[in-house]
Amino acid sequence: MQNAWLYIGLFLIIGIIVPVAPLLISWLVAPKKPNPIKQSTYECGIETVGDSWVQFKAQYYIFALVFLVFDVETVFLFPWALAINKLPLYTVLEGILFILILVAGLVYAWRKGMLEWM
Amino acid sequence: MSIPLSWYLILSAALFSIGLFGVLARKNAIAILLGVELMLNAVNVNLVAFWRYLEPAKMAGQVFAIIVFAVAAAEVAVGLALIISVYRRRKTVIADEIDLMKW
Amino acid sequence: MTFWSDPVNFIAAWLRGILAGWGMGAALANILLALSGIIVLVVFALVLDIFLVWVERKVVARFQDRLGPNRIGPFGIFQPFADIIKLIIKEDITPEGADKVVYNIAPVLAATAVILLWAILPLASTIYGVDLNVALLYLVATGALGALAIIMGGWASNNKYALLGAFRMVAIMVSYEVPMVVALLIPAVITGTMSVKGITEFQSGVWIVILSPLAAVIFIISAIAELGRAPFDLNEAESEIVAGFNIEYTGMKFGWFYASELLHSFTFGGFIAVLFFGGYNFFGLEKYPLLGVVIFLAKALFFYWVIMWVKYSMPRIRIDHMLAFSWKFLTPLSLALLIITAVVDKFLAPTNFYMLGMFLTNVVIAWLTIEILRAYGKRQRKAEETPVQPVAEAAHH
Amino acid sequence: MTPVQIIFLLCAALILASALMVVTTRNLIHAALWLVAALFGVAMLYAILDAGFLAVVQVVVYIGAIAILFIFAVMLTRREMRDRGPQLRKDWWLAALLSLLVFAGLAFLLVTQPGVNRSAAVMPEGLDTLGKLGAALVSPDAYVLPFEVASVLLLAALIGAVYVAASKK
Repeated sequence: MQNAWLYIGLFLIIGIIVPVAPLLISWLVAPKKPNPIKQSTYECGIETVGDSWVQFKAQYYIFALVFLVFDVETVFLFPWALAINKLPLYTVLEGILFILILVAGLVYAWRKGMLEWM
Repeated sequence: MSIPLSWYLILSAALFSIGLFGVLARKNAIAILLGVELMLNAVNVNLVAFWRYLEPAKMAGQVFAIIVFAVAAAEVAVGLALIISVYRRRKTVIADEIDLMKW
Repeated sequence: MTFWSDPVNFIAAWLRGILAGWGMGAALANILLALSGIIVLVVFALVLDIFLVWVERKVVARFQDRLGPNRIGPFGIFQPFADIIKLIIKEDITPEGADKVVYNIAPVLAATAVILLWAILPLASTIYGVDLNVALLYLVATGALGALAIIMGGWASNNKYALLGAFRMVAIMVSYEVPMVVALLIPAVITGTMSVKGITEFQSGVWIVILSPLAAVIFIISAIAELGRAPFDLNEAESEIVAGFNIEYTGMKFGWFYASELLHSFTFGGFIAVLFFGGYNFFGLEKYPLLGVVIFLAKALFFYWVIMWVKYSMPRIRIDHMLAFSWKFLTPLSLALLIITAVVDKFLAPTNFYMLGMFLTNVVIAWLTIEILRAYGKRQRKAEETPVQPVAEAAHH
Repeated sequence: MTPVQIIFLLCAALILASALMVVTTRNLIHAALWLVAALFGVAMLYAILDAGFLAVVQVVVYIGAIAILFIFAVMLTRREMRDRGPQLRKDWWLAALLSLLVFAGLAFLLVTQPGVNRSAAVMPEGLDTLGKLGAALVSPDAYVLPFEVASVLLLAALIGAVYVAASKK
C-alpha cells in the first residue's frame, strides 16, 4: 500500500519536473524584449475596455453547489459498490435508499427551477 | 512506520490553532469559512492517525473521517450560500457589518 | 520469468543485479529502478503526445477535405518537432496585471494532472505503473487538479474572456463529473474492485461494454465533456470568448495547455478502452505483454479517433443545453442505471444468465429512456404548434 | 531520521506554511489556493498513514469541489471587496494570543498523556481496508445509521443552500 503511494509520489515529482524543463529551456533561449504595448492584455486584439472583473452569473455557483453534494455522495458509494457483492441483499437496498434520498435533492433543485440557465 | 503518534497529534493541534486564528481574526466571512475548513482537517488528521495507530482492523476512524467530509461539504454549501445571499442584499461580506440580527 | 512473458521485471531484475554488483542497498536500488521506470513511462507518453499533434492535424485535415501538414518529413510527420522548436524559442509574454506566480504554475499543473494519469494505466498484463486499489477515484482526483489548473490560468491572466472561459470550463467539468463518476461506479459494482488492473483482468472473459453498454456510452459522453472538446468546447468558443482560458498564454506555456489537452484526450481514450473494452485483452493475444501494449495502444487510438470524429462533426452546443443535458438527462439516467445494475448484479451474479440479464437490462433501460424522450418531444412539439389553445382544451389531451 | 520521518516533516512544513498563508494573505483567491496546498499536504499525510482511499477522497472533495466553490464565491462577492484595507480585524493580536494558548494547552495535554509516543499498530497481513470500509458502512451492527444520516444531511444542505441561494430580494 505504502509502496504504491511512494510510486505515485515519485511520479508526481517527475510529472512536475518534465513540464518545467521545457519552460526553463525556453526561458534561457527565448528573446526577452518587453515593452508596454507587448505586455498589455491581449484580450481580443483591440484595446481592452473596462475592468477585467466582470460580474458573474450566480448560476455557476448553484451548479457548483449541487455538484459538491453529489461529489460527496459518490465518495460514500464507492466503498458500497465494492462491498455489495460480498454482503446480503439488504445492503444493496441501503445504498439505493442513500441514492434516492439524494435524488430527492436533485428533484427539489429541478422543481425550484435552479437547474435552468437564466 | 517510524513516526511516533505524537507528531501527528502536535501537527493537528497546530493546524487547529491556525484555523482558529483565521476564524477569530479574519474580517471576511469567506475567509472565516476557510479557517473552519482548516480546523475540520485538523480533526480528520487526528481521526485517521488514531485509526492507524490504535486499531487498523476496525474502520471507525476512517468512517468518521468520511462523515467529517460530508459535514464539511454541507457546511461549505450552506455557509457560502448564506454569504452570497447576504452579499446580494447588503453588498458586504465583512462579518462585523452583518449585524442585523445582533439584538 | 523470461523477457517475453514479463519484460519489465526481467529488465528490472537484470539492472538490480548490476546495481547490487556496485554495492548499492536494496531499498535505494528499488527507488532508482522505479524512478527510471517512471521516466521511461513519462517520456513514452510525451513522445506519443508529439505524435498525437501530427495525428490530430492530419485527421482534422481529412475531415475538412484538406491535406494537413505535408512539408517536413514523410507525410509531414516531423511537423510537431518544428512546432515545438518554434514554441520554445518564442518570446514568453506575461501580460500586465497578471498574477505572475499563479499564471506560471497553471500550465505546469495542467500538464502534471494529465501525466499523473499514466501512473495507473495498465499497458499490458505485466507492464503498468502501479496497481492502485483506488484507481477509479484517482482518475477523478486528477480531473480535479486539471479543473484547478484551468481556473488558475483563467483567473491569473487578468482578462475577462480568459476568466469567462475558465468559468465555463469549470461549469462543464462540474456538471459532467457526476454522470462520469456514476458510470465509473458501474464497473466497480460489476467487478467488485476499484483497481483498473483488476477491472482489466476481469474483462479477459467478457468486456464490460457487453454487460453495461449504457454505462460505456455515458462514460464516453461525459469524458468528452470533461476534456472540453467539441461539442462541449464552450471553454474556447472562438466566436464568443476569443480562445478561452489560455488567451494570454504564449510560447511553451500555451504549448503545455495544448499538449495536455491532446494527451488528456488520448489517455481518456485509453481509459475507455481499459474500463469498458477489455484494455489489453484481445482473444488471448495478451499473453505476450509487448503485443498487449500494441493492442492497448490501438484501442486507445481508436477511441481517441472517436473523440476527434465527434469533435469535427458536431456543432458547439449552447451552455443551457449543455447543463440541462447533464443535470436533467445524464445524471438521472446514470443514477437509475446504477440502482438497477446493483440489484440485477446482486440477483444474477451466481447464475448463468448474468451476461444476458445485464445486457437485456441495459437494452430495456435504453428503450424506456428513448420512449420517455419521444413522449416528451411530442408534448413539446404540440405545445409549440398550438400556442394559443385555451387551457380547458389542453387539459383534455 | 528515517526517510519516512523526513517525508512527514516536509508534509508538515507544507501544511503549516500553507495554513498560515491561508489565514494571513490579503488576496482571498490566494488564500483559497493556499488552502488547496494545505489540503494537498493533508492528503499526502493520509497516504503515509496507509489511508489511500481518504487521500484521493481528500483531493476529489476538497480540491475538486470545495476549493472550486470557494473560488466561485470569492469571485461572486468580489466587486466591493477589492482588497481595501487590512483583512484582519483590529484586535487580531488577541486572536493570535488565544490560538497560541489553545495550541500550548493541547500540546501540554498531549505530552503529558501516557502512550502518546507509541508507534503504529501492525497492519494485519492482507487487510482489505476498502472492502472493510464498505462493509462497515452498510452493516447494521456498524455504521449504517451514520451512512444514511449523512445522506439526509447532504439532502438538507442541498435544499437549504438552494433555497437560500434562490431567494430573491
